[in-house]
Amino acid sequence: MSLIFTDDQKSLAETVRRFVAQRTPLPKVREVIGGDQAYDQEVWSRLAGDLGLAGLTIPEEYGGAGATQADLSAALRELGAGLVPSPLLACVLTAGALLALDDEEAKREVLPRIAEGALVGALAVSEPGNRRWIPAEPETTATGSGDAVTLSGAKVAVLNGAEAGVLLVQARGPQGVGLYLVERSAGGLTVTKDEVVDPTRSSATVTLDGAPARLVAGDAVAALDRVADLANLAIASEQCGAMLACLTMTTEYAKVRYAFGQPIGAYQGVKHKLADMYTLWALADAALREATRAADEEPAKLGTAAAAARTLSSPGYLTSAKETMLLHGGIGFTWEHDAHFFYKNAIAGNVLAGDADYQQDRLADKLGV
Amino acid sequence: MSLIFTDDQKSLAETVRRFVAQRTPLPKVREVIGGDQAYDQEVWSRLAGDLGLAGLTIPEEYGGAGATQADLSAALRELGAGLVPSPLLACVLTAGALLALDDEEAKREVLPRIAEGALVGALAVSEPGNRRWIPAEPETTATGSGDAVTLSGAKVAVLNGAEAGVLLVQARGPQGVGLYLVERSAGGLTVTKDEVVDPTRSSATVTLDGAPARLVAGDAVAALDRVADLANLAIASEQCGAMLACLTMTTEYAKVRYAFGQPIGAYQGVKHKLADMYTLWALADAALREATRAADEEPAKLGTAAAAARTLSSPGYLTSAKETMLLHGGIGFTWEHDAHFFYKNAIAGNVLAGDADYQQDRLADKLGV
Amino acid sequence: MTSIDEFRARARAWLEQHAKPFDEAAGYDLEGSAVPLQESKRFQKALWEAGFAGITWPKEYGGQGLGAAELIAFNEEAADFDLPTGPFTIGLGMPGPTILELGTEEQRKRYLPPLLRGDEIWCQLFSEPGAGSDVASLQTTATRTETGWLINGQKVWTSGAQYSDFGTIIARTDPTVAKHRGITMFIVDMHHPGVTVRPLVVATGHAPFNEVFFDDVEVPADAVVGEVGEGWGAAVVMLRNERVTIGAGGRARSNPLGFDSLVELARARGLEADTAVRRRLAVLYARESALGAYGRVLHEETTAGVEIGARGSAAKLAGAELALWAADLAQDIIGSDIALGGADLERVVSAIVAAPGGAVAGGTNEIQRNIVGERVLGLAKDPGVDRNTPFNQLKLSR
Amino acid sequence: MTSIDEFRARARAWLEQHAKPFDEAAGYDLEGSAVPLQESKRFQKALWEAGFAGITWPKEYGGQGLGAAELIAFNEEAADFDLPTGPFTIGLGMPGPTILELGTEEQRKRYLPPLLRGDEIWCQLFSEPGAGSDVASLQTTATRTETGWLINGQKVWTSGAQYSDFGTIIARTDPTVAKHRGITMFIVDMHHPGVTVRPLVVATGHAPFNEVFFDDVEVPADAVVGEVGEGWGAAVVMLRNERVTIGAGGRARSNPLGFDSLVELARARGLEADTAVRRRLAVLYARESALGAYGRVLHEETTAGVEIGARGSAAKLAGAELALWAADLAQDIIGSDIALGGADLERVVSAIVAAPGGAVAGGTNEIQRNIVGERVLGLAKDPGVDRNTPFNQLKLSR
Repeated sequence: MSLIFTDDQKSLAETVRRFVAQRTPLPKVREVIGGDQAYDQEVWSRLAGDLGLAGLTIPEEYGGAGATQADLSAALRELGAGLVPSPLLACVLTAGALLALDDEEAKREVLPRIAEGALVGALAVSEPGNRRWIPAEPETTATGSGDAVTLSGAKVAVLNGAEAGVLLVQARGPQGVGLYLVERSAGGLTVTKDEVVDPTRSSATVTLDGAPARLVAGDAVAALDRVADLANLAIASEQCGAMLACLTMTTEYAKVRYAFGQPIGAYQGVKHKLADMYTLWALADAALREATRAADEEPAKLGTAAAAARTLSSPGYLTSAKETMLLHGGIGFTWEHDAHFFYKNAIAGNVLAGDADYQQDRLADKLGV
Repeated sequence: MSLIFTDDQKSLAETVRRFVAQRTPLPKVREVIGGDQAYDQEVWSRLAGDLGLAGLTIPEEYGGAGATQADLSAALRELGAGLVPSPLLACVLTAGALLALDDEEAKREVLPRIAEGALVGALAVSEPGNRRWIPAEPETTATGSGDAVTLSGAKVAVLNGAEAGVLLVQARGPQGVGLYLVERSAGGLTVTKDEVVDPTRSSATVTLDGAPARLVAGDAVAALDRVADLANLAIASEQCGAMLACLTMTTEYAKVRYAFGQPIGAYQGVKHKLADMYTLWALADAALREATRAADEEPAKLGTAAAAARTLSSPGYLTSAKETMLLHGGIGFTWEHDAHFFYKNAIAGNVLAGDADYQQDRLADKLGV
Repeated sequence: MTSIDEFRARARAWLEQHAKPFDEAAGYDLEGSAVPLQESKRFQKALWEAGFAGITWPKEYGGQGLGAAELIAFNEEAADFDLPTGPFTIGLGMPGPTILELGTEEQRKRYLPPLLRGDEIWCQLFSEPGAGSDVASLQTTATRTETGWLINGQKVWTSGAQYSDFGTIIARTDPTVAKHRGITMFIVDMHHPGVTVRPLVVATGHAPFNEVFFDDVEVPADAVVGEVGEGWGAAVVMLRNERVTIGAGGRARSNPLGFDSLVELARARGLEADTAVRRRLAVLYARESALGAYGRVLHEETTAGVEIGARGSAAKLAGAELALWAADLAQDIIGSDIALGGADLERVVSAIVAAPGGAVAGGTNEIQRNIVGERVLGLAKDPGVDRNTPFNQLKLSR
Repeated sequence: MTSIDEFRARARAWLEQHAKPFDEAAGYDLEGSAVPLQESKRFQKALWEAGFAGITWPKEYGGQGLGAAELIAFNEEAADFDLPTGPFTIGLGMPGPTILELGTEEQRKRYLPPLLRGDEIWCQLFSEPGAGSDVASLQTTATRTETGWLINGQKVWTSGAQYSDFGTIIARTDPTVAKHRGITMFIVDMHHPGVTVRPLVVATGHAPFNEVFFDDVEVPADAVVGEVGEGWGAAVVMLRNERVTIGAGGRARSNPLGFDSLVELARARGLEADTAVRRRLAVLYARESALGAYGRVLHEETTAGVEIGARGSAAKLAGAELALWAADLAQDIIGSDIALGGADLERVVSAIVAAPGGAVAGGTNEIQRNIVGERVLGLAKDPGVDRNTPFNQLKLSR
């Protein structure tokens, strides 16, 4: 496999792009995020079911399509470019964690339902007052054993926590740190939707007060490390798509907006900023291609490559979205223009599943520096 | 007193500028630094004597002119703009340290000779393997007492150490950290001239092996804090002058150099970089004016204001010098062009008397952050 | 005691009695219109009655006929107070001085005293959606009628339009000449039925500005400010005032992206001892205080009779860049909670979202860099910019 | 085993026997001319005799007549060795392919075989002191004589001129037409007495380039490469090759400002546990590896038949910016010792001093940004740039 898209990947990307343009273009996204739902349920059903994105990288034996990370990345770029609200990222991380654990029963129970889009899974790891996305030593505790395990503690920034049917919760139990399945309907579980900067993503604060839970067998630390890699791949994919959308939007504007008798793109002040945006995108995009290639071909290199891609895509997108606002002038600052949605998405995306310090520290660790 | 130059300061600056243009223009500087002297002895005699710069801020009772820090700053800007090699900075710091101590005999002995340009003083504080400009706990030790004190240890990056007649050395003695006078001719003293990046400054490595010394009475810690402020003022002054020289040189070039039928300064790619250089200079310059004003009017604010000025001038100059090379294109990279001398001066100046981390930490301390 | 000192003491005493001390926490106004209008009008009237409105304006138009020294003294004292004069800022800073300089005797007599007395509020109507930085390419037209002019078009970014009584508007009166030469400035009655004001919602979700639509708005012949076809010169003077105002900025302490605010933010988040954060805060302090010092340098030079030219643009540019830089620092201090819009973070998050807008208001950074490059450094003008093409042959934005 | 695999195995075996393995520490060459010339010529001859020189060039001109796959295979194997072929890089990369494409049959027969065999060394002579980024505004002239042309002028930034036998030069043959149309390319004998080569000392104190002066240098009529007046087209092809070469960069490990080197530097200075330094090293790794991946993407697209157009300029730009960024990091790692030019720091300090020069070589960042903006993004060309003005009416640098 190579760094450039296969014909299948091109075709998948094209299908998703067409779906986004027809069913959930930005004016439609505005309506959705203006309402009280985190995402358009019908759009999600179609994405999950017809387009098969919810189970794309889930193995066939668990009801998925068994596709590659590069395939998923191709689809996520298009969703990122369209700022499409959906619980796909939350599902990818939850499924990825389960797949990295060794609990056949839990896999058979949860994965097929995620793959068909019938169940949203959410990963609950971050805790209040701890700046690390995944705490090394969570304060949330698991007590009891067997069928009588309960969790107590608090989790923050739980992506799609309010929409999830099942939560995968990191907690400290008698045998150390583990991952626990908690049903949304469990007693002692309180989920409060957060006020968020980026209206295209929904997150929640979760409190567990003796909530019944089930330990998922397997190495939780290794599974969460895998999840961090998958998060980097997925977020970098969305961000590369969104960066390209910002670049395209601003380039088009620079061709049709005139000042002093010239299209503004003729002025180096604008032209050079767009060239820098292009370069930021091109490098983040190349790093992402290398990361998905590693995921599918050289898993040992995935951690480093995915962290490197994310280390470029998040600040690169933030810069690009900011420049998109700046280069559009006053118009780019109006609510009516889409630029601010990208900017807010970039601000929130920059810290999603670990802020810049977290990512850089993790990359340095993986590099052995 | 205000932030803008008085008529006296304008006239002093004009005198120094004329002297530099006539006696030590850049082609002359090239000759000097190509030779084996750290500076042109005759130029220094004139600067120290005729122009009175060596004793400018030394009180009249010790043979100086008792002028203000703002006066000295006005003169130093011109020397910085001309990259004039001289031991003025070393003398200013040595005299400043002595003035902040309480040793009347030492002052009467050393200051008048510095003021008349007959003696170069050098401050020896930094030590090998310690990244702080002024170590909190020096490894250099002073033993004995009274007339029988000797120093042992090593000092690095001693500005004009090889040209100095007297060294003021920080060392740990029986009563704590003190400053000690060591004659250049003292036994046990070895001074080795450093190979340096910036040929306009001379520094030396100094080893002391039981070198006879004399403790200067007074609070060495307070005196060295004062010296750090004076260093920030002096270096920021030189750097603001040099930044302006870079800006002027590059602006002139952008007016006469043509590409694609236009002077290159007509292109925003060049114009906007020059505007940024202007802005960097304007802010560093304003911060410096505020710092000299504080030095002369509100000494309690000097530390913060001088550190703030230096925190802008050093990286601002480094950026300006680098842009000077870049905007001159290939020509700016030739030995024949002066740009690289400014760039090297900026590289070395950025860490002179404390690198960026040291300066920022010190500023944060003074701000109580 | 000099007369200035006396004036200052009198101002101080009056302010202490009538004005609220500056409240740092309340100082940041997300909507730009927090002060009730009637309170504002009452205060302006009281200010005028006490002799502190129009300090340097001539007495015959309601001013005090004093000098710049008195004005500076008053402003220095007033900086410690929170004056509810927001709605009058534009009228007193832009249309007022322009009418004073270019208006007819009738215009001055009619409009300046009610402005100083707090009876009438003004706005200025320059920007258009299709013009942006190239303000002179405006497309709003004023066509002659038998009794005056008929104005049609759209303006945007108009602060205070919703409560203004009058506005100064520039419109195209001759499309056959070069764009700068076919513009005329008018006084327009904002209560005319053809004027529609619509709030303009910005990225933060607030609406600090308006769009204003002109649909066959008649103005009389004597509404022209200055000469017909010479509106651009008047506009340039006004815009220069605007740039200085924006560049100068407010009190740093009321700025949620200022040094004091970010130090507090860092402390609240337990980062006061983080080496990297401390260093960046030190740099923030250095940049912020240098910007203040630069403003004082320009101020002192102006006072000393030195022409500061376009150097205010460097301050505007530096201020915009600093706000964007501080927004990055604030994000890093907040860390992952930046995604949450909780109440304790609302002010700073709003400021982060608004930072790009602030950089654009009053001229983009690119425009400021052009001004500094050309007017301060004397570099050649952008190639290909043709100032002599008749407006109706120019290429314009859609 | 395919024929490619066989070729690769044969290349590997030959290289292992004849070439030195790549030595990381010795890989950085401050002077750009460290290899003794005779050794270099001997090695090139051996390479040719073994069938590894001119792999894709036709057999009738001394090449091997093989395909791109063999060339890539050889280059991949060769990357592990330190081939002393530096003096031939330019000839094989620029003048050679151009003569192959545009030269006459006589020129190909005369010049290509000795180049491949290591008998003759070439340089290229494009840049001029007055031209810079605007290469086509060159002022070196070639005027017709009875038997050929007379060349006068000055070139600069010429690598290897001091030991070259021939050079390709572009000169102005018609100043009355637009600048791009009055240029012709010639083959010039560098041993002609009118040619003076002077080493060009750069900021680091080294002299990796030359200035070359042409004083009434006669070349015969058949020295023209391509057609008279069409030298610019030939030059553009050569410059594109140059940009790709520069953008691709050398082995990261031999770069004193590369990730591996700066990690070592940080360790040597006891900063391996410094949080800020570790984070910046992580970012350096990300940027450096992304640049490598971008090069591979472009390479794969080229192989797949996708036109990469001017995207190589983005790589050049990113590489230049990265080097400047890494130079800042290196300075901060070194701290106050950066002022000292001690032996252990010489390589890295030289690289820091040279970083701005590297950014300029092969086209400034501004030129690369223009190329990306116009040719990749399709933005309008700079206003006012007149490509049709006759050369002798153009404004030029002094």
